[in-house]
Amino acid sequence: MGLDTSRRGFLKGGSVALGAAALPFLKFMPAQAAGDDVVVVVMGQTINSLDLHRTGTNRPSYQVAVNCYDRLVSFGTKTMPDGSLSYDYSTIVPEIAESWTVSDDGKVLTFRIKPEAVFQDGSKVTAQDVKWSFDRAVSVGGFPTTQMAAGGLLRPDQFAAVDEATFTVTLDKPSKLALPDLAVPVPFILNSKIAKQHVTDADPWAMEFVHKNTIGSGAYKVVRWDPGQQLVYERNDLWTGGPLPGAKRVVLREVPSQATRRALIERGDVQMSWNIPNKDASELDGKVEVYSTPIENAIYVVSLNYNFEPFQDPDVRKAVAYAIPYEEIFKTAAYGRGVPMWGGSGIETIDWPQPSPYVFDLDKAREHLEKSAFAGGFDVPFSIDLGQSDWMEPTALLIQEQLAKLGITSTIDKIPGANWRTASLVEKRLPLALETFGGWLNYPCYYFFWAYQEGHLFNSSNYANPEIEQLVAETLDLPVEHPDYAPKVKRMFEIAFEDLPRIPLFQPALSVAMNGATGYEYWFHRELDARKLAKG
Amino acid sequence: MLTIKDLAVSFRTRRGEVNAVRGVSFEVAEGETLGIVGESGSGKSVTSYALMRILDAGGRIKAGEAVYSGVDLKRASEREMQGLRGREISMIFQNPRAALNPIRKVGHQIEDVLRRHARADAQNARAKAIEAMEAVKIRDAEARYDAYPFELSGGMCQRIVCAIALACDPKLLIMDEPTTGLDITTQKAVMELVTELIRERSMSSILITHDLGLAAQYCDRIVVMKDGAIVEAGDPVRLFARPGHPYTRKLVDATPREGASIRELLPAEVRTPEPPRRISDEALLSVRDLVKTYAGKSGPVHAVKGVSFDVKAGQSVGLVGESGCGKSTTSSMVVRLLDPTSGQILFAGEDLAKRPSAGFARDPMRAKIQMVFQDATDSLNPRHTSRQTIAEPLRAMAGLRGRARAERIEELADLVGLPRPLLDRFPHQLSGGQKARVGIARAIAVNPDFLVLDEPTAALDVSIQAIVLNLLVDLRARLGMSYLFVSHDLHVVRLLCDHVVVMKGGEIVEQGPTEQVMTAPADPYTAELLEAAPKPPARDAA
Amino acid sequence: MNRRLRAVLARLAQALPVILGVVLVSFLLTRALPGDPAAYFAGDAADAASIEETRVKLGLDRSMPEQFGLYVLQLAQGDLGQSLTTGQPVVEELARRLPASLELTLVALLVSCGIAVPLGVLAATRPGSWVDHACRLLVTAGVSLPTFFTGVALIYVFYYLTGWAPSPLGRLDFIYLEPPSVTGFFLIDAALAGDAETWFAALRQLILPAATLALFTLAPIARMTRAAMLSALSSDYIRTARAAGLTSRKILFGYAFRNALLPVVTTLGMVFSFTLGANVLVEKVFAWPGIGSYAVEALVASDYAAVQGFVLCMALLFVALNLLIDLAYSMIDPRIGFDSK
Amino acid sequence: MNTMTEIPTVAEPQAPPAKSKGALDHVIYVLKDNPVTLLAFAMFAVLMAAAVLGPALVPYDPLATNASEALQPPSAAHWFGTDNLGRDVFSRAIVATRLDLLISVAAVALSFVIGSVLGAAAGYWGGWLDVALSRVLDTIMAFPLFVLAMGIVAAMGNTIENIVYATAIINVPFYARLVRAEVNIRREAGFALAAKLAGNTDVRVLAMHIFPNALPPMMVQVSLNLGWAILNAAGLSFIGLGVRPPTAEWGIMVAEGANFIVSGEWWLAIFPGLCLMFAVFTFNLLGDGLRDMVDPRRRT
Repeated sequence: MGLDTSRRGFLKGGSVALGAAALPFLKFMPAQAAGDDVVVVVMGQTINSLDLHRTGTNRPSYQVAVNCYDRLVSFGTKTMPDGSLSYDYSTIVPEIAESWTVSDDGKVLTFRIKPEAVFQDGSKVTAQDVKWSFDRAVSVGGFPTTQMAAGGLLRPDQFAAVDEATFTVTLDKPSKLALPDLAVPVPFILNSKIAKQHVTDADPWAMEFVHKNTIGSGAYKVVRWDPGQQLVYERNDLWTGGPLPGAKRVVLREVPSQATRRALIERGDVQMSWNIPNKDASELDGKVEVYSTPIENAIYVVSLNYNFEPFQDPDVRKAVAYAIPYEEIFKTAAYGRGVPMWGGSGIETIDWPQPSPYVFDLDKAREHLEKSAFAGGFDVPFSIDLGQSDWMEPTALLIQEQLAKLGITSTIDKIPGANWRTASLVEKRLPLALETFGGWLNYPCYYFFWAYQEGHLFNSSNYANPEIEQLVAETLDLPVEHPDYAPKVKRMFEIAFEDLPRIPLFQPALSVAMNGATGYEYWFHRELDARKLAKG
Repeated sequence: MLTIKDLAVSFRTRRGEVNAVRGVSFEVAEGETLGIVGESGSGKSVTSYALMRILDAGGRIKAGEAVYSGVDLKRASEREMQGLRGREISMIFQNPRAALNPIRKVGHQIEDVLRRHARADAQNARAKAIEAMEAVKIRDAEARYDAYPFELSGGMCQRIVCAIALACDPKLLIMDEPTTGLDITTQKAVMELVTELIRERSMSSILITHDLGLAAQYCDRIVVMKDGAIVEAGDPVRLFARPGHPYTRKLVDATPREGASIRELLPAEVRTPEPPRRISDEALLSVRDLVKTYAGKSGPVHAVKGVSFDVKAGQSVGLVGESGCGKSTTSSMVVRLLDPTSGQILFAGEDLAKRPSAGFARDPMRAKIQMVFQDATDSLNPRHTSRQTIAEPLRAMAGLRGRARAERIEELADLVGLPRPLLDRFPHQLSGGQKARVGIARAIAVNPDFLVLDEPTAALDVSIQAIVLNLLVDLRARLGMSYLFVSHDLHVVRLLCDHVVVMKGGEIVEQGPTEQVMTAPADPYTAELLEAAPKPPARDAA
Repeated sequence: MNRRLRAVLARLAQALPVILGVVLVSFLLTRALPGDPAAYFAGDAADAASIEETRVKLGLDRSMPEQFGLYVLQLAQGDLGQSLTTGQPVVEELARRLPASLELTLVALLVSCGIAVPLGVLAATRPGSWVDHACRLLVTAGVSLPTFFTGVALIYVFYYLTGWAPSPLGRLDFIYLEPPSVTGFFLIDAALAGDAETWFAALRQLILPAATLALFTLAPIARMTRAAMLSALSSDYIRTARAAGLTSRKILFGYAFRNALLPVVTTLGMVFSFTLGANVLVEKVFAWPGIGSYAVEALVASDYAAVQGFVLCMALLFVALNLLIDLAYSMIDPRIGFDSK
Repeated sequence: MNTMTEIPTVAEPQAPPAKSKGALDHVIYVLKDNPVTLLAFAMFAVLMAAAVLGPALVPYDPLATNASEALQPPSAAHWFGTDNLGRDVFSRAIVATRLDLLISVAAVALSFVIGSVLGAAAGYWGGWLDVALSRVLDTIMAFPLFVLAMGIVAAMGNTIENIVYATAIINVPFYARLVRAEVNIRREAGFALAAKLAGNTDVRVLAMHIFPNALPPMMVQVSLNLGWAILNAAGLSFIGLGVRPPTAEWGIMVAEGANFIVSGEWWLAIFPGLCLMFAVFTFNLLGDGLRDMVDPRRRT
């Protein structure tokens, strides 16, 4: 491994309090020495790459891009009603860029790079680095390229390094999504000088090297990575993207067993447990710090597949919507963490998600089913993701039970991870399934773009409605302040609630438990941002 | 030297207490050899284990006394007993190969004893062990020291067992069936060696055996045991000449010996004249140049190297030899369980060697040639009752069903003298003699012309052997069968057979009429075999 | 010695078809796994085109025989491919994780033998007594519980409630540093480095998972020890030894036990390979970075290279283990010539 | 038959009436003979009762949820408490008996049959058949068995049948090897040769004479495997490849309940765990008794 994993190197970056002379004899870090500036975080998932751009990099690994790299800009921070921190979608703040301007036609964005900005090796961050990094993001294919495209960033020729400190992005058409899309983890800036040393013909973007090494200017560098076990961040004291983190080192341990994670945080042996189950969140609340933040632009839904004959009947869909015991699901699957998405009293705002008009009412459900061509009920497989069974299984069971009362017999089918995406999103062949999608960019139109447009990835119901297609196309690039925006979006909501390809259940919450550390910040990408973490 | 008084031994089993020895008393004087004779289950071995205090788990001395040179063997602590065993009293066992630790060098096993009794220390143990081996006439003891039991012959193993027993110069040697499991010539060599050593060292000894003849030959005094008690004691000549107890008499009668006819093995009360039979001049079976070669690890193994002999209709032919001589392989080929490598098996004019053994089960000739197996226990399916066992050939070859079969089974049971109620018992619920009868009934069920008897009495007590042999004689006459009698025991062969074939190393060394071979053996090997058999003293004409 | 070497080679040659079979079956099995790895690894927001791109990149667009051929070719060069879930070369990953699994399994078996063998001997010397029955009930109870359940229960009691055990965080608490890697076995490496603290720390981490596994493996070992000891103790040569006045100790351990070792060694081998495979669950509970947890993750993600690599690695271990058992056999029992099998 | 000599019968017990030696008497005898076996069979009877009558006996519908009663500790109303959906753990644990027994019995029966046929053929005829089978078995054994089972279930889908198949496949080598060895040592046994002499074909000798005698040692393996099959299914459930919810099955209940232990809801895992343990324990103890029952030599 290219990382500096030698014991001495690890220690050198470690406890400053200890004299270097003592170090070779030190076989372990005494609790006190380890205590003050080391924050230990546990999570259930695995980090499989240090490079977000790589094919196959999983979601938990995105945090490396956040913590070890900078982007041009970032979102601001706001304090939530409960006192916790959250990113602020409404403000864009500098990260590696000092300032930026948007041309009058909205097509050219010009960034000035902070003169003091340096990479972790001390070299200056230049526009060429940015250009190389952006080229990389749009060229490697897969998720990073797709995400870049969402902001209208499609080709290398759109990016230009004017001089060492000036960088421009030229859009094909103005879009409100462009600037926010530069603040997501994907367009992170690599040290192109180092990267280029590792470029080969077969590997023009130094994927192999970046996969195992962090070469950014971010708040941390990875000093140790044992895949499947742990990742150790160490503070980069040269960081210019924001105030230096309080924690000198952040140790991220992967602990697959949920019960073990809970025991660890409860006993205070770790300072943070990432993405804890709702049940633990509700029970640990009070014993340790628990932050449950409703995930923006995300809903847990029941997806009814339009390719499945009974669900082509609107009355059947409504019957299902009325047969869902929302309250119970929210209680037993979400343990009250999150925001209810049922029993809405009408579409007043353009907030998304917002409650649907449906409630649990078996009589109404029966009425609707009677009206349909499937009054006698039918059989349908009910698919859930094995990896998300903590909430999906109880939810599915509760729905199954009520559907049975209508004569709709469902069998629950747990699908393992590899197959889940294929079956639900790619092949879109699951007649009845639980689904979850959250848009990174917090606009309703963005959500509809992914989840309601024909053929799009998260439209697992094969839903197709020309009016929706039209409305999404019109609103996607429209600024929110535009007078046409609100009516069009409301109309989308109306159609969505009437057609019901996705029946909203609740808005999930991301829960994190802290015991002896501070500085948790919620991000739309739902991964750990360690840049404000401190012990205490 | 050793005094046993009213010794009683019992075993705790799941079905309650079993009294194996009930009140046995005897003495062994210094320099004396005492024989304890009895059939299986008579308690003779248990008695010796009891006085060594090495009874199996659950066994205990219930009552009585055992005193050895002033030491109360019953009350001595286990520690004291351990000091006594091997040093004062030693023991040698039957089946010498099993009696040695299979994974320890024999030299080390001797050393263990020497060092246990402080006859040697780490430095001189090897030398002393080799000395002990030399004492039991092991040649090249140096080399044998490093051998494992499986690398040695049975006789050699018994010598090692002797070396272990005698290494510490005990005063009393107990021999528990020391010759069982050995070939007849080896038996003799071992017995000679042991008696010589006993004499040299003027030890006392106890010889435990089922063979009255053997005991008579080597012992000064004999006690006869039955059902855990002594029925008679006395000096061998007297016992043979005038057995006092009916049981002793029965044993003496049943012991095959020179000059006695087969009927004379039976108690006088039940003796009947031997039925007459007719021996035809024509050969029923002609074996010609029969060869069996196996592919071994290091080259081919020649088990049978071209044997030829005839069996005439109505004749009984004995096939005699020691283990490994090829007699069993020959008989297996004759009964068509094994395909010969070459040669002919002419039966009633047809060459059966041409018909592969694999399909012979369906051959009409199958019913003509049957076999009685050596080990009655092994040859009866443990899951089948006697009735089911006898029914098998009737079902498969005679095609009998229902009533007809049931009747035939009972008829056969009567024929072999098996009480009908025993037909519904499983083999383990039958005695050895009864099992032998079931095996015979099965073999004769389909009226075969030719019966191969593969040591049918080898596992039986002598009294039972006498009965079974006589049964075979009766059946032969009654059913007009020819026998091929495979045995290692010339004396038994003599009783039953008209003609003897002696095999050694896969070849026939001698064959001819029984009387001729027995009285004037042409081959030295035959003579050696005859010589090796124990010679019991004469029985007084009753 | 030369003969022995030849025998070892012959044994290895015999194992070749097994290895080939494992390679083929594992290949077919992974391809039969549901799901489209291309879709899985193309990422969350991938569209059809990028999935296709991923597919080509992973070589999954080729025909099955072609894929198999490539796989075998790679294997021949010692390349097990790259795991997609962890993004590491499978060889490296296995090399790092195997010692963890082996260390856990070996320590567990050591503990298990330390308890089960004496129990078995004890039971065999007193068959039918209350000691015998108690042993039987105890070991049967141990094997009657699923390991993941035992594991969680042990964590709950010894870590969560009493705090006696260290946090179940893999092989070393994070405040300790891995000893310099020589064998990959922390206990050995730490000992080599003369580092007592790390050694104890590694041991402390091992106690609970090893106990969990040990509890599960007590039964077969104890059963076999008991049976083998019973049959050895009832052998003729034991009577000879007793009649020769050897001490009970010598008879029990020098004679009976050594003979009873044979079947026990066989059982141990079977238990070892079984346990190594069944580690999966324990590793998951204790966040143990072994190959078992690796395999489970890989299987769920249809990570072909990782699953195949894991299976192959286990098969090679199995072959090596059998060879080792045979060697042990021929060492214990002179009757079994090494080449006679 | 005046020449016949009576075998002395002094030392032998008189033959009891023939017809009374039925199989039932033998079973009763074996039970009486060994208290542990009696206990095991009593426990087995309890299991069977739960399997057969369970659904009729339980106080609650094992599938009915009741969110207002979720996660209740054991009480008079809910003996084993309730789970996170308010389902009665006692009812679920009892109802699960049938499925768990079904899975293990079916899997073991399947591997028993396949393993026996393969092993018996290889052991009896030997030769290339034996060599080929040995290699195939070695190949299966060379797989980490639990992972193989996982792979099979993952590949074929997690239905009860597939769990049964997977469990059966990984057990086949054990039976095949055992039967092979048992048949091999009896191939040349006297009674097998005698059966051939009695005009039985090889197949019949194998099936009717040799194989039945291999049964007693196999019974021990069967009973051990029955327990092991349940554990295996439970392990699969723990990974998430078990039976489908909401079906009640001990393994799933323990696996899911294990996550609740740390939060203090111990009853979710403990009670199904105890049921599981009870069943496996029963099967493990049953072995010796079963062996005695199929072993005629144990008949008196």
